[in-house]
Amino acid sequence: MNLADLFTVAAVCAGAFFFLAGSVGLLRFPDALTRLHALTKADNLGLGLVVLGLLPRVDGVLGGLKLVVIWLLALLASAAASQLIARAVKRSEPGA
Amino acid sequence: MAAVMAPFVGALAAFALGGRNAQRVAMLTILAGLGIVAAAAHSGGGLVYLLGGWAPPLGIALRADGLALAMMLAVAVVVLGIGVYACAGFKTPPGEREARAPFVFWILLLAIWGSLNLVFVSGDLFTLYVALELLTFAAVPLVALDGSAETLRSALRYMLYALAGSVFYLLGTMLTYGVYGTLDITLLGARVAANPVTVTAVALMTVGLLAKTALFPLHLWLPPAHAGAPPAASAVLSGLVIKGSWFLVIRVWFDVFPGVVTMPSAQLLAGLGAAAIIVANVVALRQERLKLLVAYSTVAQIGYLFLMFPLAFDAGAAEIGRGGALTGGLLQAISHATAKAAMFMAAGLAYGALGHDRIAALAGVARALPLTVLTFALAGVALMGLPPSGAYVAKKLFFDAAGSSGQWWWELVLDTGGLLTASYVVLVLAHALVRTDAPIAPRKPVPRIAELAALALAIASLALGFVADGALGLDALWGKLTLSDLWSAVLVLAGGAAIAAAFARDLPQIFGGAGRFAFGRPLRAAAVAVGGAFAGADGILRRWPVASLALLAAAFAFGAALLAG
Amino acid sequence: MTRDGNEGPTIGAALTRFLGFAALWGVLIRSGQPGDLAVGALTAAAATWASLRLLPPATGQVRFAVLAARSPRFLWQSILAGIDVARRALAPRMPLAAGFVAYRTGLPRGQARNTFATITSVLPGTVPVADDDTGMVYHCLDTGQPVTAQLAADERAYGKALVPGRAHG
Amino acid sequence: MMDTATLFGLCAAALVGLGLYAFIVNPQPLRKIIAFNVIGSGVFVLVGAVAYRGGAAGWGGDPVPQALLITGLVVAFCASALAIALLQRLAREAESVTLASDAPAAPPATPE
Amino acid sequence: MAEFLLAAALFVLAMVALGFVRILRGPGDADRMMAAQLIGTGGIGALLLIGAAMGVGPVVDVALTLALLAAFASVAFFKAVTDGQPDDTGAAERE
Amino acid sequence: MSEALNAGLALFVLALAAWMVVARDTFAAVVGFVAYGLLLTLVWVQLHGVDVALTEGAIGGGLTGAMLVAAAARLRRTEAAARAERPGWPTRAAAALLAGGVTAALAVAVLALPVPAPSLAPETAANMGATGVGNPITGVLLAFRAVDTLLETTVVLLALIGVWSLAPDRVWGGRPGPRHRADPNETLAYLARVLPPIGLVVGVYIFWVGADLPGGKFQGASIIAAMWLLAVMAGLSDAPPISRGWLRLALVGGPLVFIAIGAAGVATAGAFLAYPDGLAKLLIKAIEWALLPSLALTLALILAGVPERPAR
Repeated sequence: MNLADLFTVAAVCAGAFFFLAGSVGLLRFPDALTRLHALTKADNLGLGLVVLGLLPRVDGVLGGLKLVVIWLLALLASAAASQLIARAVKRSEPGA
Repeated sequence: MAAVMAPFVGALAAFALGGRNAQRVAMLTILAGLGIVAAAAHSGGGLVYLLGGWAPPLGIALRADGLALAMMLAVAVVVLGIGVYACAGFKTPPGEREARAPFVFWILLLAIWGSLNLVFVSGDLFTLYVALELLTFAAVPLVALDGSAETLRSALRYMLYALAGSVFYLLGTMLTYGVYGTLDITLLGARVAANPVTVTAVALMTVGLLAKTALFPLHLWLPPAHAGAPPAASAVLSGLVIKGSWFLVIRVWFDVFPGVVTMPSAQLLAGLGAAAIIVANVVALRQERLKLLVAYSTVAQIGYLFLMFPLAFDAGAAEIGRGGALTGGLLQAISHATAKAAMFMAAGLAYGALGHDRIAALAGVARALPLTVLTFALAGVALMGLPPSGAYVAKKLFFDAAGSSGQWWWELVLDTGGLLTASYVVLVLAHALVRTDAPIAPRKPVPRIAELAALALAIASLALGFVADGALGLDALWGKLTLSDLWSAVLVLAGGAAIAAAFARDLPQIFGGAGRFAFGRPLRAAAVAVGGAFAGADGILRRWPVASLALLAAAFAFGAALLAG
Repeated sequence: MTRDGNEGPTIGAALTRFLGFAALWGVLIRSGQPGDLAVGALTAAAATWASLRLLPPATGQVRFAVLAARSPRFLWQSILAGIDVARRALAPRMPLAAGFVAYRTGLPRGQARNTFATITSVLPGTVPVADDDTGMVYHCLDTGQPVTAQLAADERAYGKALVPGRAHG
Repeated sequence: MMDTATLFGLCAAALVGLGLYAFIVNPQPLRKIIAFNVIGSGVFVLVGAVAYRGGAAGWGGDPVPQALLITGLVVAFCASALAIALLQRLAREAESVTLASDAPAAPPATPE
Repeated sequence: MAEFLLAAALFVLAMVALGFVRILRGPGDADRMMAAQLIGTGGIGALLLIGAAMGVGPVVDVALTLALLAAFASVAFFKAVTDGQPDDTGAAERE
Repeated sequence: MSEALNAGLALFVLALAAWMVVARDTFAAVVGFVAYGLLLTLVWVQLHGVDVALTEGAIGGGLTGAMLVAAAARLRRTEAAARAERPGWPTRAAAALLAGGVTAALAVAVLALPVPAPSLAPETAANMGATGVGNPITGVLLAFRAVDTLLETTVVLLALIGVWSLAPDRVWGGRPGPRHRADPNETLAYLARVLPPIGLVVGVYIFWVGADLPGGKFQGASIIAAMWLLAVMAGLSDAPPISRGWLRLALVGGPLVFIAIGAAGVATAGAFLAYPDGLAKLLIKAIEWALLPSLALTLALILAGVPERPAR
């Protein structure tokens, strides 16, 4: 196992940890809006770390950039979706 | 190939040009297509066309055998008849650039035609699946063309049930590929052997196709769908669309899995057909509305189309084979396509003139619309299987096959069916022939061209007997019709009248007396009760959960029957 | 990004966006074949056209160079956000004091504020839930934290990259 | 342990069964459309398993069934779209959208 | 290494499934929408890991497609929930 | 490890399917379906069908999901009436029995599939050279079984006509779907301004690489259609009236070009849909380029729905 592999293992493990944290948050947090935090923040970081971990394994800079593009797109989608869901919640239950 | 593509190109062109041009393009395409089909039929069967030059199993072959050519020719004629008939009803109103119903109708008519041609000639099971879906997608909007809640519901029921059918068919197809590594019909025909996977595949494909054909008891969607559509659309749906999946059953049984299907499974198939004939005919007799009556008549006639399967079994080889029975089935189908299209057209004309189609209130129609009533009568005669109709020749062929294989009970079913058919035809005619004091004033003028188109199709159905007689060299009609044939025809009509008098819901005046006289009240009451029970059973069978359970149960029944062979 | 002249913004923005889309194409296709490049140029042109229609340059611009310069801060904050959630989720007592916080922003409604909202939705403890003329409303995991100060700091940091324009009509 | 094709083949069989059950008992038409999609996906997964078994010539799967799958997916999508359009139109025209039975346009076909 | 990546993919999937149980049960529709969002992010992660493990480059394109369409269901949900609500600025015209 | 992953996937898929069956609430079932579509994408990758995965991701996860979510929300008011019609336990038991029987029969069939499995892969490989393309799926879809693809484009078009046919007569020729409005300065509009151009690039990319790598016109067209729909839902764009001539032409253009090239094959290569030697790749690309806009437009309009508003 060389250095790059070690890096991959470390980053992917860290990513997996945040997926775990996100899911635990979903399980434990009390209402929709707090769960939304768990979803957007922890899982996006998890995905980011997975991407980071896979960077040394792709061929060429462009291949790595492609992965980053995917992460950014997922980030944008997640950010937009979380805001939309939050607004939907806020509208249906203004007091929440 | 041209015969398949021409309607599609026409449909695309009609779509692009839109408006009034859609109709013009459609009629031009119909004429051109008829020419192409006729030329193909003239050059004879046995054509094989490799699409893209790729041979199966990798490529797809089109095969225009005799069966396919006969069906294509018949369909082209019916499409022409319906097209002429619909010219008046589906015309873009003056002053409008484009109207919804005509635009949709003409495009879908062409699409249905193209899909049917494809079903007839395609030699590849998956292409056939796509063709079937094309057919469904084109047929469903026709059902809901008038946009009322009830027709929308019928269309949705039809669509979902048909989708279940196609999924079953696809499942069987893909299992077949998993075993034999090809989807080509000819290659499969040479390779298949009876084993559990193949049996599962055949059962699934058969039942899926039966659901799309609406063979009893899988007919939940047909009566309201066919009765609710505009008349020209009903003619298309009833005369043509169901023949697509029916034809595919033939392909699957005769060409793909001839060595796998067994006698018990064929008996089961025909048994369902017999049940369809008995139940649906009685229920038809009980209808208050003419279009529903004709729709139930279609359910019954579908039953006829499946009687040939056990008769086609070669007793010696214990294998299904082409022969007289298959020819008879084909004739039966063509005869029904023409006659039923004509009947729906006639019913539609009566509806248009009266503003309703209640059978009990048809009095005076015969005087107001003599041609229409004549059409109905002729189509009825054709459906009953009286000489010289195509159905008569078909019946002869069935009787021969039944006689040689000792399956006398199918003769009984055929005769009973003829009697029952006669009963409602007579009933409707009796209502229509009743004189009224004041002549009926049609609500809107009945287009003469439409009447003629319907009449032409009805006559075609009758004349089919002569054509078939000549083409097959049966020599059953010319000069061979004896007094006893005439006598039996009279018997059928009289028997039909008696049955009508016993079972019908409303009797016209001329029957009122006869009914009381001939049977007496208790008998009539019993008959009405029996009829009511049939109708009730039909209502239960057509409930969604029951019908879908029946679909699965039928699949198991076929699986068992296939294994039992 | 050029800002001079009347057509300047449009042409400049078009050029920038075209280059951006072309770069995206390059990243995706990873090939220098002439055919691939030609299709890429065509696609980038089409995408630029769509982009200019949907997002007129007059409604605000994003200085990508500035944003790129802020990316370490952004990444670090994302990590903090993840750790923050993980800490709260995994802690036995689950320290939560969730609630809404109103935030008055100097960014006008429109593209600039949308971009800011999108960025902050990934930052620790905040999810924007509403946005109107009076300001923005955030939902926070812990209202005990100095959320408003934090957001103000973020606005100073990222705001330089966001050139406000007129609001969308 | 089971090989991939068998595992997903059995999974497909179960999906078809689950979908069929829902197709029969669920009265809401939208659920029937979903059920149709589940049955369909079961069939498709079965095809996928068949294709996987046929992997040869350096390919992980037999390309012919995979190509058929793409066609099948598109057809299934079209079917769902048409059915949903019908259903929404029906919901606008009628109070109830269930399909358990039809009430024919004029007097019912069943006995009084 | 491939084994490790696949194991990581399995772990991510398991985590997604764990979160799923909670949110599919609701109570609100918004919670359920989050389930779809969750599997979007988790699915992309798992796909990338699988692709890297199998060495199949084009799998990345699948992840790309998913990432692009990840917000789609949520958008449809937002539209459906807010359509016709009084406080929706310029509520969609209903027929 | 791969086996464990497969088993986990299969379990997850089955659990989701079961959820869709038992969920009381239709919306809950629909969300389950969206997730299910995404999960199937993983299944296809595990079954070595990356092309299929792309299609599933674009159509199953994207388009169908969005369509169902919207429909479920609109149909909410019909829920109660439908729930009242839930069949009694005998029906449910019979359904469970029969559906279980089908599963059992299929399971037996799956286990009884022959070894070695029949395959057309070698035959495809042997003939790929003649097509000039590198992706075997594209070779099958546009050369060996081109007629299927041609018919499929017709199916899509027919579905559109079917959707249109549901329009009320008075608005025939009008615009599909409701006029969507959204706050132009809100998140939805923001997403709809930023994402579609990116999606367009990605869609064309997926389409363009389809000749040699997984991808193709259906996948690309679905992505582009989804992006356009996003702009429509945010009120930034509107569906054109369906009576427009250019629209009709654009819709049938692709299939007509396909048929024309196919018909030219009769003269130049001796069969419908045959390509002359050496020109195969060029013609296949021409067909795909013609089909892409037609398909994208057709799919988008199918999703836009039934015409509801007069043309003005």
